[in-house]
Amino acid sequence: MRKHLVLRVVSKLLMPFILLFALYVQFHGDFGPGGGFQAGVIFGSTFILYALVYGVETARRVARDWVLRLFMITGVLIYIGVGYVALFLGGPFLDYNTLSAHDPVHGQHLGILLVELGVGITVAATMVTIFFAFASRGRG
Amino acid sequence: MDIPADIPGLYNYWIVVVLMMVGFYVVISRTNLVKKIVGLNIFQTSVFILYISMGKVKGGTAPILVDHPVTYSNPLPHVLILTAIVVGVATTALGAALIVRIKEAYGTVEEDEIQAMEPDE
Amino acid sequence: MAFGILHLRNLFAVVMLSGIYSLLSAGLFVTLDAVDVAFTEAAVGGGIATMLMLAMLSLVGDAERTREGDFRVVPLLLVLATGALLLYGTLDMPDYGDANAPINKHVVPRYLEESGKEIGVPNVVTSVLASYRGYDTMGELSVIFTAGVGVLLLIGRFRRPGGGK
Amino acid sequence: MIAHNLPALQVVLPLIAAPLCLLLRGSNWPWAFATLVSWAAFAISVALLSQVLDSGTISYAMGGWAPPWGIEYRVDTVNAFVLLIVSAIGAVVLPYARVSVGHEIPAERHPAFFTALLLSLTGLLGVTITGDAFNLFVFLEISSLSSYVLIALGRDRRALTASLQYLIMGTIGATFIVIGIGLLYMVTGTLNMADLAARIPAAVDSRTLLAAFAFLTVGTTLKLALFPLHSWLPNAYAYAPSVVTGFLAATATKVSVYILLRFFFSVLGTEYTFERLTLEQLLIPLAAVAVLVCSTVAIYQNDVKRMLAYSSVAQIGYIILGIGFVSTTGLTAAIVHLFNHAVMKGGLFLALGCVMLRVGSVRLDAFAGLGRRMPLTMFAFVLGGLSLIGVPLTVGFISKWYLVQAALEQGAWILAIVILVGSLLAVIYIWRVVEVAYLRPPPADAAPVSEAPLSMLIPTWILIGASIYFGIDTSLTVGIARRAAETLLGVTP
Amino acid sequence: MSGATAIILTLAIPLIGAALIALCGRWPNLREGVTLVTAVLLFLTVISLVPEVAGGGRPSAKLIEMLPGIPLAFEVEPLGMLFGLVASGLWIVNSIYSIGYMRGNDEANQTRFYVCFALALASTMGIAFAGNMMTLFVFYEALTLSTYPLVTHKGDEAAKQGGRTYLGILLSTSIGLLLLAILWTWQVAGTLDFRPGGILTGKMSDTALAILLFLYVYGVGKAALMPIHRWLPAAMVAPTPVSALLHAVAVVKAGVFTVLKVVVYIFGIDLLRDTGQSEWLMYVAAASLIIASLVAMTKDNLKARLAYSTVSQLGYIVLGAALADSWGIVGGAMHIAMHAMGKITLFFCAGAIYTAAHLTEISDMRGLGRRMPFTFGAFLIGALSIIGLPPFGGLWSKWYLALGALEAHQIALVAVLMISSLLNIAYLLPIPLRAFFAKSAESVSAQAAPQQGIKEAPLPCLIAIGVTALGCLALFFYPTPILQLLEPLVAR
Repeated sequence: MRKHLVLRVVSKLLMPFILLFALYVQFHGDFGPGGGFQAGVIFGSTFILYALVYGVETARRVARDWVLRLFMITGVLIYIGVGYVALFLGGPFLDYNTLSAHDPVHGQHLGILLVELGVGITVAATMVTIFFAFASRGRG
Repeated sequence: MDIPADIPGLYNYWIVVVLMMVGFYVVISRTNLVKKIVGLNIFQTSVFILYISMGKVKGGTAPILVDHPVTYSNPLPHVLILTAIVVGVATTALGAALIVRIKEAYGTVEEDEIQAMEPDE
Repeated sequence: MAFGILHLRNLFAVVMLSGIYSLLSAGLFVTLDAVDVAFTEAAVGGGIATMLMLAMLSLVGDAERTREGDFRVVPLLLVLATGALLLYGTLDMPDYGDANAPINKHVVPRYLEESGKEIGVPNVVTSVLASYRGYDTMGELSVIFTAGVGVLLLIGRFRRPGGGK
Repeated sequence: MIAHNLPALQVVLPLIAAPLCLLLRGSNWPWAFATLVSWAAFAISVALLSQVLDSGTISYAMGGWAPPWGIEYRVDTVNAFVLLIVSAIGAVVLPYARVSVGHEIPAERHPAFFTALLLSLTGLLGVTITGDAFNLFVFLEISSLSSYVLIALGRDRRALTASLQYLIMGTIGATFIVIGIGLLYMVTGTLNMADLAARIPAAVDSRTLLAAFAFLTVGTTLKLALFPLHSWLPNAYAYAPSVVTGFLAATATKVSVYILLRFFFSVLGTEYTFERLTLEQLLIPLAAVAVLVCSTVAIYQNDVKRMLAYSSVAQIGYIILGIGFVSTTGLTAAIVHLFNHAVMKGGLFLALGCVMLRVGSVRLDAFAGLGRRMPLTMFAFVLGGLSLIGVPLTVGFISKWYLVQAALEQGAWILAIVILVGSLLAVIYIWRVVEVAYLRPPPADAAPVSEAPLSMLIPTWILIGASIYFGIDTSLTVGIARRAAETLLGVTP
Repeated sequence: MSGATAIILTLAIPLIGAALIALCGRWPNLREGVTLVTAVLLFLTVISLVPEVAGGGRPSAKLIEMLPGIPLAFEVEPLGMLFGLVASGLWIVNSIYSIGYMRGNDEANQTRFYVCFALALASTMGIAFAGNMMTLFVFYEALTLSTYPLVTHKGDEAAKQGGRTYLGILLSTSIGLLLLAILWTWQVAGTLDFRPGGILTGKMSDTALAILLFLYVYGVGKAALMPIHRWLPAAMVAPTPVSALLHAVAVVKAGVFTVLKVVVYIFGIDLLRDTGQSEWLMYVAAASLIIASLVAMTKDNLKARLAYSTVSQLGYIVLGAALADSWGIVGGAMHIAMHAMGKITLFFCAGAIYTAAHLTEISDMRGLGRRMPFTFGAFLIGALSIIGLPPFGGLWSKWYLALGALEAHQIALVAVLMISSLLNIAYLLPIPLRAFFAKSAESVSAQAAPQQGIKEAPLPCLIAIGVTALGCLALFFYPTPILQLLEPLVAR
């Protein structure tokens, strides 16, 4: 891979857009198709692309193992955390209505936004982690 | 019952069934572990199609609310399948990881060769 | 296509085929109004899963050893039996796309009618996914997480307590 | 606030604990944390059970969406009892884990290991408690995936193939269950179990329902390793780390049995399952064969863990037999055996874990002279074995008593005899070990072996002690089991 | 001391004893002291129950509701009383003897030996005083398991084989047949309590009764009714005190005791007599006792011969039960005591001979009597008592059995009894007689030369032997207490 200059440049150019697209999917999921999961996958795949082009070790330096793991965990925690917050606000688990004092619909919005975010983060991190795990297995 | 009458209404399901069975056959008949996993994928994917096709409503559109009234397809199966897809890929990932380890441990991914290597008790 | 997978010996091709297969099914999903699913299937089935497979193949080599008599009777019978059962089951299924099938009558209408007011998110799939059945999604997330942890445990690199990889 | 959120907490507590556990460093912290969580889960399950016992079924709407639109948690006597079993085993096994895991798993993987263990606990609890068919599948997958991983961590390389075999079988099973659920959904348009139960009678003639039923049956029987779909189980149990074997053997199949109960009795309904389709005519022969064949196979095993694994399959045969009788006594026997078998088999596997720790092998030859060198462990093993045989004053006897009684009620003499023959076979395979342990002198070159550490002996003995105690004072277990059976059969107590 | 507490104590004392023995295993003297004290205490406690029971009282105690409607409960009635007395009484003697024997042959694992012994006694007490069939079953199994380590005491290959047969037959019969019978009874009768007159009257068809009886009789493997007697000779690998325990004190007695209990309190004598469903059992028992005697004659190994003699003697007791009439039961019950006393003497002697001369084959014992007059004297007494000649206790039980046979108009059986007595003479008497009067072995064969310098067995053994021998004598002159005890069974 090291030699393909074109490939590297192109992908360098592409990457920001892909990331942007990912974010779009992430937050536009309410209106069009998409949502945390898809966004996460795309987000992750940019990294994977990066790794493919620049070599896994380089990519690993960009995204350290512990960072990835941290993200994996954070995502799940966000989701479950929302659930607990609802719990502490006196509603049943995951009841977003409680999230907003004045307007349940608003609460729903907030809740969905948060959990989708959680999903996105974890999915992305996990994808990359798994990929790295495979990719760097050969090199032991 | 008169099957002919049913056929037009059901062909979609039948295709699904055929796909499903191919995948299933790959899983249980192949000794190559990789193929087994791939077969598993096909098997699951065809199940997804089954779900989705049961959610289809003639003349319906994607279940994204718009102001002027239209008929929507059933969103629930979509949701379920989103989950199912994730589960599927998770399983695949694990299976793949296992296969890698097996390859390292045995040097092959052929089930029968592995069994030959282990004097089973 | 699927049959191809059954017969091909070269695992690389097999995997590629399965990737294309999922892309195709994604296309099918679109025609079935399941845009989200299509999206996901494309990204996951066509993308991630295939990539995983390839990564795996790069580690295990991609030639299935050719064997004689790999046509197995028992599995085939098993499969045919299952298939027959399913076909039998389909006979009483509501017609494809029938708007009056129970699944379109019982629970779902509420989603379609109320979710606008209750949740205010136009994409019903999202609202069902994240709110009505948000708990399922949490489970799904946990599944992903489990897979991640699992892969790490199996083939991940761990920093030895002594430091250094 | 806590009180009426217990159903949710039961599952989400270990669930949120899992990622947190991964954050912890070293191997003692994750262990301590996981242990605390498991105890909390146990406490919750006890509280739930008591709530159910005095105030009847609890329903909990996740996210505040009333069923059938949202996901419902529904706790009645049956699954409250199963929850108790699962969480109790978890709470006993985890303290045991520290030394055993420290010995069998490389240190740097401990946080992840305990995370996986917690996840599998979560999954099992979630499957048990949920009232939503699809949610059941999701949590089933959580537990399955984590158990594949846990099994694959065994030190023997055969653990890998065993795990993959389990993964493939398990996924097929799960997929079958999904198909079944999908078809059910197709017929009824709902996923909520109670709602399904209400709407299925309208569709009893539908072939689709029949197909759904068939898929559910095959799927669950695959998961619970009913003969002849048990091929994955012996290897999986034999090569997994001791702790994992102890935990899964005591819980996983039990939960699958619960799924079976739930679908057959609550969702599809006794009337449909057993009177229309007379499923028992399929189950009973299979179960009987399972008891005989697998007990016999167990006799010829040289790896004691494998031996016990086969005996587990046989024990599942007993449980299914009890279900097949479709009578209050039969179900009581089955449900009480869920508990009893969990306790005794858990204890036995933990004892094996002690042997593994000290001797480094659980092959039959490795037991030579252990009766003298690890007296407490081996005595625990003997007691557990007696319970497996069904000697009076042990839980095994209670189960056998009710099973045979159920058989006699229906005049099924053959089955009564099958059950007893099964326990005679158990005598043989247990005594093979006992003889080696007590009557064969240790090999001359054997390294000195000391007794296992207390942190492992105490949990082992808690389970063994329980398997004695509940064999003498059965009012609790049998009482609950009978109520559960009545709930399932819809008999008002 | 109230009956209930006494009953609990009879269980508690041996258990506590076992614990103490285990604790002070390091100091042999202390350990065996504890054993003796425990035995004596136990005996006294059992004695303390006698007056009440003899006075028609039925002291009872209930531990815990094991299964709904099936508690672990105890109730002392004459049969149990008698059995309890025999067992606990002989335990004292047996422990004295064991001390001598175990030390004389310096056996290994003596602590385990004494512990299991105490446990076995506890189980025996449980059987003796069991208030319902379930309780009896529980302790029956407990007895099997606690005696297994004793049977396999030596730990060599032979012991392992013997242990397998022992455990195999006893467990498989009890789980396979007895448990089934119990469950069936529960199914039919709805209770498992021992009630005078039985609990099955009018609840089953005659054939069903016959089958159930079959299940019970063969389920109780300990009764060693042919053809499931194999375990008894197999268990001969055990040290002699254990053989004494098996044959005289606890195990086989527990077996026949169970049979008696079942016949009297589950079926009820009247039921069996009226339906005549136990007739087949008479003939089986008769055959069993004749065949066993014949086999015994062919055995040259002393202990093996005694074992088969036991099998045949058990035949008497089962026969008494099968006769299902008052005298038969009395005779059977009595024979438990009489045979116990006689047979324990014989085994003690066999053990003494082994300890002193290390001889096991009868043919080697010619002339040995001159070296060990006391032992062989005692042997003679025991033999006579077993045969049933005056002035020894054995006479009475056979006498009542014969009466029972007559009452049941089974002349054939009377003949059987007579024949078997003759057989007894044929296989028991020669042993002491040869030992005394056949000219000493030196001149006959050189291999018996070690007889030079053989002295009597260690003192404790001799004491024990003396006691039991006297016991045989005493039982002849004072059978009345036993009769009085058994009176209620007869009185209707």
